Amino acid sequence: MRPIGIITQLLELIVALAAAPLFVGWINQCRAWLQNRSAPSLWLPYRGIRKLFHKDAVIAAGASPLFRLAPYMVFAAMVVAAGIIPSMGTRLPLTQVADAIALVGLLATARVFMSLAAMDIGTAFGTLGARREMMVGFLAEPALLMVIFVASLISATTALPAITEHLATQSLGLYPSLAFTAVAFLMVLLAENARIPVDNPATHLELTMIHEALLLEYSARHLALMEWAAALKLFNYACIGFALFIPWGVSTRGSAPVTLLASLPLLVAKLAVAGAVLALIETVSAKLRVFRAPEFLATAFLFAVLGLLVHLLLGA
Amino acid sequence: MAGVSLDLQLLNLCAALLLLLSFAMLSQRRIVNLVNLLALQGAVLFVATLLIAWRTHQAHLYLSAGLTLGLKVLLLPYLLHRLIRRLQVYWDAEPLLNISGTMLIGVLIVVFSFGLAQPISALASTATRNAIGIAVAVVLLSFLTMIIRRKAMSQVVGFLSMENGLFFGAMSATYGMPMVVEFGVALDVLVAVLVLGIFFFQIREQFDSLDLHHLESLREDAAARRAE
Amino acid sequence: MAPVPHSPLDACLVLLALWGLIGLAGLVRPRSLRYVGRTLFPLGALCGLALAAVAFSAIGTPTEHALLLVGLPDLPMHLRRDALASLFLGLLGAVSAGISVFAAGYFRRGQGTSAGLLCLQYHLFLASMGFVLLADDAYAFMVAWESMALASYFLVTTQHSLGEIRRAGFLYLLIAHVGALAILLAFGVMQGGSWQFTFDAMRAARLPPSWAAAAFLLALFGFGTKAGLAPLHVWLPEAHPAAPSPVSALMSGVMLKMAVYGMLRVSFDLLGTPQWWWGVSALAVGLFSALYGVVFAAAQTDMKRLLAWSSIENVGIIFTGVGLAIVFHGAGMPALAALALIALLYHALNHAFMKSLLFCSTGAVLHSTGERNLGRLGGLIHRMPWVAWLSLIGALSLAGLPPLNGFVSEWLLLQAFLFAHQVPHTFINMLLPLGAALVALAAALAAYVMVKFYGVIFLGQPREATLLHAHDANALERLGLLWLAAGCVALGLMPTQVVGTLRAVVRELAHVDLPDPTAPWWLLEPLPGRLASYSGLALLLAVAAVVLLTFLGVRLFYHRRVRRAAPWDCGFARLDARMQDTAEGFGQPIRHMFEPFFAMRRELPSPFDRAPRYHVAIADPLWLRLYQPLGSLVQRIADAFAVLQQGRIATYLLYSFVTLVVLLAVVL
Amino acid sequence: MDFLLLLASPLTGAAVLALLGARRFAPELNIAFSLATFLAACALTVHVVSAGALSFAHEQFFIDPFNVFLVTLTALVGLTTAIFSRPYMRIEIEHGRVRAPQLRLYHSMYQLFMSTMLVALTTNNMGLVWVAMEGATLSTVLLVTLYRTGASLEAGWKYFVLCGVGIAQALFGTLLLYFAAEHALGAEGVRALLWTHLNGVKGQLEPKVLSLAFVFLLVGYGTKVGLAPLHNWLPDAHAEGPTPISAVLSGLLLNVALYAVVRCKILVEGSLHSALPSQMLMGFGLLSVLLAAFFLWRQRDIKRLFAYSSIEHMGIITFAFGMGGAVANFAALLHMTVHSLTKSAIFFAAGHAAQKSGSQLMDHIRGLITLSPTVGWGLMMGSLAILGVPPFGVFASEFLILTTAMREQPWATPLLLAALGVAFAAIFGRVQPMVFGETTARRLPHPPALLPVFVHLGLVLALGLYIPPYLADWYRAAARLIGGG
Repeated sequence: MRPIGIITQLLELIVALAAAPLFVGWINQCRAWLQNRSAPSLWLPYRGIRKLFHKDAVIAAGASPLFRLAPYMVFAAMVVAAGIIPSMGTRLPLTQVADAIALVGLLATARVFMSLAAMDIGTAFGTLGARREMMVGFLAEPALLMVIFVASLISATTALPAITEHLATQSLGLYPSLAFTAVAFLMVLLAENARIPVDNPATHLELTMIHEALLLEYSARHLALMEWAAALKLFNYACIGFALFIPWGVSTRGSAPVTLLASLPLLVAKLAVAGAVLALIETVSAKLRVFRAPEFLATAFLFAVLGLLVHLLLGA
Repeated sequence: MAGVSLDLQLLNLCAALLLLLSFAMLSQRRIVNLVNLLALQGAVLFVATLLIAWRTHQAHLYLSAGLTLGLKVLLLPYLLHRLIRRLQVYWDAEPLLNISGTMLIGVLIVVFSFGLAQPISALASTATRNAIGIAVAVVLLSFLTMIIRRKAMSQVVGFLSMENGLFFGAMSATYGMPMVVEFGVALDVLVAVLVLGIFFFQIREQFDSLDLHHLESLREDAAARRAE
Repeated sequence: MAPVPHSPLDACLVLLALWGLIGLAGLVRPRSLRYVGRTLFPLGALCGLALAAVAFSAIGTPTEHALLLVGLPDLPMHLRRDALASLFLGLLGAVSAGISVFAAGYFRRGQGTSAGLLCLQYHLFLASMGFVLLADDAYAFMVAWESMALASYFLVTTQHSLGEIRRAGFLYLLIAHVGALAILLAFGVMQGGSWQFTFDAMRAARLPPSWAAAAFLLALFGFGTKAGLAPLHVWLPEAHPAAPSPVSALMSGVMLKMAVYGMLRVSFDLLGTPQWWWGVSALAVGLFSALYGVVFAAAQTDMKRLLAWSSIENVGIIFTGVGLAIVFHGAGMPALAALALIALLYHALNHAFMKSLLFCSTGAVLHSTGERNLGRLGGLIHRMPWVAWLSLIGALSLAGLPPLNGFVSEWLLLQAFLFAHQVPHTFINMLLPLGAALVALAAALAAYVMVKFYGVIFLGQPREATLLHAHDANALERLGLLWLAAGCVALGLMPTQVVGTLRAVVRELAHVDLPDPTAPWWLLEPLPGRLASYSGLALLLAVAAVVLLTFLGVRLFYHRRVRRAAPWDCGFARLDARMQDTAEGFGQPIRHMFEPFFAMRRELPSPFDRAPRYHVAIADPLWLRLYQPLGSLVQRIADAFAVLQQGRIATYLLYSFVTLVVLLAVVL
Repeated sequence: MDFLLLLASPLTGAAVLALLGARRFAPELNIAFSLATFLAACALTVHVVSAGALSFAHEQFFIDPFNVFLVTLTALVGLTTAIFSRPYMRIEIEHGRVRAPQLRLYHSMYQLFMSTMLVALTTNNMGLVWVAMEGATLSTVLLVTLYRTGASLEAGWKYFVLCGVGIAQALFGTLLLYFAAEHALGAEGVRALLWTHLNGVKGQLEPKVLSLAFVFLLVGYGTKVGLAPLHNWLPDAHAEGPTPISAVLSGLLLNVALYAVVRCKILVEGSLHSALPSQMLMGFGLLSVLLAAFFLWRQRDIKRLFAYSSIEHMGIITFAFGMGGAVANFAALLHMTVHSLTKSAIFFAAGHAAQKSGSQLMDHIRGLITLSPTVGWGLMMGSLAILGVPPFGVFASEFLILTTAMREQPWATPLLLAALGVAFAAIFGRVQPMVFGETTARRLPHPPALLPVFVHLGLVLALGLYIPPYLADWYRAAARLIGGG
């Protein structure tokens, strides 16, 4: 493990922790502009988290230790995930520890802990949220795996950095299979991060909420960790997307360490664009009924599988 | 029938008579007559045995002829008659198949059994080889009798006439079986009839009739389920 | 005491014999729980430990043979201990040790069968499984195999006063017997005219492909019945819940693995060179079972039934691995074949531990609450923390989440799938990734099922007042659970070592092997150069480190206090335990999505009901479409035959007459 | 000497018990005579093992490996059945189903039946075989009707008529055999029915005649074996007679009849050099197995159930003999042994079960295990054994038969598989609720004798795990004798 690796690793973690709330803020800002509302500050998420950390925690009477453990677990899972995804450099020690499949597993672990925590209090909404979250999850997870499979079939590996490098170093080869999977991935991203059309992050309306229902019982620092974890999750997904579909500009093995610095602004740019696109999608599309969500995800799954078949047919 | 000695002609006549008698049994519905026919069959058998014995000078055949006379002509019919009197069963019910149909089948059976006996008689060294087919026919005809009859008694008669057929077969094919077997068979037949006697009384006291349709309760088909 | 054995095989035999003796000892004072429960079962557990130690340590060592002077006249029972047998013996010993300890604390008074008899059946069950693994000729194998079925049948029908338990037992033994007959016929094919039923003769016999295929399919059927592959699974969700929990654990955890063992033994060892399309058949059956099992598991409302269905899923995954291995082997891709074999063996080990763990914990729950219905449980994490936290480990591993063991084997299997695209058959190339997709789907659904299982039993508010008096498991039970949970963690955290062991097995079984690892000891890299690696330990450390840092950070900077309050009721008047999701509720999305899978009967209340009542019953369509028609077919044939015998003597005479005439006509 | 005792003891027993059969000590006397027979049989066995095949009384009687173990088996089952029948018949008397004179009949006929069995087994004269078989029918027919109920009379009548007619066919077959033999042997006609001589010249016997003879013999003795479709007397006779008789009918009579068939098959195959007899046997066997399996499905009377299972197993054995060859014959002989042991044990247990719950209807027999574990376990273990669950001996033979069939006659295996599956479902589905669950049983005036049950089951278990060498040698020698395949 060479120092450059450790540097890259730490840098990525810091950037992720810092940039995740910012990304959320940016998306909200874009949304506001598109819906020509007066936009909230870009730093609002930070303030929210900071405020929450300063509050007294209120915990439901019937809560078990699991309830208090969950936020830390989820947060940790997200941070480690951020450490695995090559958003800036591919010289990441952690990526040896967990490849793409393990990454999906890690995200699943976070989801399971969230759902269990939500069921722990035993309110109607908690269990409702848990059920819906798992429902979304068990369809989104295989879809995400399929997406990753296509990429890893192309580059004959499941290690993310290797995939990224392979795709990045290609002389701009066009992969029709990746086009399919990109669509699939986008849908998964929306579903997994509780965005419209599957869920609405900005509502507490019982009948439709999924993500918020999970957090209903959390307060103060626990809620803060959960919010932060959510932001990280979105960030991670975005970075996965970059790593798979627009990997260019990442500082790869062999390239000079300096490229690492160059990759930072590039990442910011990518994020900016991605945020704008997400905001656009969320603005133009309408929230689905909860029972439509499976069909939405099934479509994503189907697209991913199609991508797979296309790859096997065309060998590209 | 030139060139054929008298006793042989007589033997063939006996064979023909046996066949005739079994047809008569097939058509006969009065049990008493049935028993008489059986006795008559036994008598013919006795004559045939004597002839063969006289022909072949085999001492043990005289013995078995005597056995036939004693058992099949005298004893069994006597026992059966007593049974009939004691149990007052004189008429058999309407047979399961009407007489003409039975006769038709009977004729077919005769043809079949002649065909069957062909290879055997081709080999047989005995003078009476041609009678083997008749023996087979008698056996199968009595089988038929047992199938179509409704009264236990007439089945028994059929059974005994089947025994006669076998005996005749043995005579005509091989001039009889070894003595020890003959005795054994005779003993068995005797015991069988005694057992039957006991049986009939038991059946009688159970159902006060010898009609076989009382004896149709042990069955597997749907009727059995309804019975329980 | 037993003489000191000088070879692993002898040691195994001695230990199996000891199990038998312990069982017999149970008949000495059958009613005394202190004697049977507190003495004999722990002894059995010790035997198990010893067996595990001996067998696992023997995996590298050369194959041994032995003869028992019993059996058929020309066929004394042959015994053989090779790597595969050792592996499964180790599994048997290790898992049964945990279960026996648990059972020692588990059995109470007042069950149908007396404790002593139970002890006898239990240990005979263990011993017979051991002999299944050691048997080296068809007769010995069949005897051990059926004894296993028989002993487990008697264990299943412990509480035989209950009608449905008798029904379950009947179904179980019937299907087991039919399966055993199929295996018997498979052996009949494999002995290939040499009238020796030793496995050596079968290895030597070169069968024509058609016969070999017949043998394989018969074996797949036979072992499939025992493994509970759909559509031969119907006995499993009946029998496993019917048995006392330790027995369910043994059946799900260990006995199903015997079927896997048999399948491997036949297809790789006895038949020698499997053909690739056999693999496809096994693959199809396995995938179908995996999906079918997990979907039905999601819809269950009885906790043991749920676990039983999930066993069907896991067996399906294992057989998927078998199929994959055969395909690779047939297509001449040794490394991938080895990978698939290792993956399935690994999953077999994992499932043995985690499923036994969960079954045992359901047993503990059952004892302290007397309740199997998920709809009447809840909130037990407060009353029985030990069981709750230990079975959390089991649930997470069964959900296939890193860094626990369930994930590792699925990871390996997915790796195998992923690099399968050089198979020289196009349409398999097309199908394999879809298989991967199905496996992924099954795994994700398994997570759903486990959240349901764990959340409904242990989390939330207790749904019944009686649950407030629930008590935690006693010391022995805790020990058993602890052992099994430790197994799950260990298998999850040191995959490299496990894979190293399994490589030896695979090398000997199918003469295929992985390239030697170049990665450090803590890093699992099955196919070097593929750049696909995973380390549960490091992952756990990383997550733990972050958790710790976060925790310390929070503690350090923001020390605000925590108060307890009533949960927020969203403005409802009162929020009671009955408002939580029941098991039906939690399974509802699955039922909704997989509607065609289920034969469902719903009773929906009308909006104006005074006492509204909602009821839904799930039936297994395979039972309705496959088994019931079969039963009625037999009934119809029987009725048709019955007409032959309607009691009239004349008819019977007619039969004889016709038979006679026909036969005469034939010979004429 | 020992041979003389073997035949004499049951005969004298019959005579003595005809006088004393109603006394209080009659059952013990019965046991004593059976014991004597058994000891004689053992002595004879030792004798044969040491001296090889023997013949007595101008070769009218002879002992070879094939029949010697059947003789021992017969004597053994005779003894155990006698032991079992002691309390059983006493209980029947207590229940008022039997009266003293009938008991006398029962005891003397029991001994007579044993003697006929032994004669049929040991005689060398095919004619005497016939006589003895007929004698067996006659001696048991009155025992079947012992209870004098309508059903029992009907059963007895069917038994009598069907077997009588069948046996008559057998006589004709014997006649043809004699005919052919005389033709071949020429002068020494007296010896022409001695099996050993026939076997000597079987090559020269006229095939046509022998094939005809075989048909008659097969239909004749096959009726007593209970081969479908000639089996119709069997379930009735087994179900309606007293249980000890059902036990000996299933355990001994069927075996002996099959023994006769096989003897004939040996001769005919020797002369025909064609597969015809084997095919006939296989056909009959398969048909019996299938029919019996599906009839089992409908049974509600416990003894009827196991009667049909006897038909099924006779079918299996016949099928095996039909396949022929060393392995199949070996398996068939083994199956004969274990079947008669197991089946008689089952009948013992079933008899007491029926007595305990006062009905033979299986719906009325429940939960035996709770009141009397021995009967319950006896019935359960017996049924499992007869269903071919290892480690019982029945499995050993079925193992060999099925594997052989898989190689030799693959077309038959699906049928066998289906039949065995159906039979398992039928029998086990009925037995399980009888053994388990809430009980309907009540106490008995006399303690049941279950020693025989467990002796038999123990033997069957032992045979499943270990066949002693000398026994195996018998089997092998007999298998070689039967040949075929």
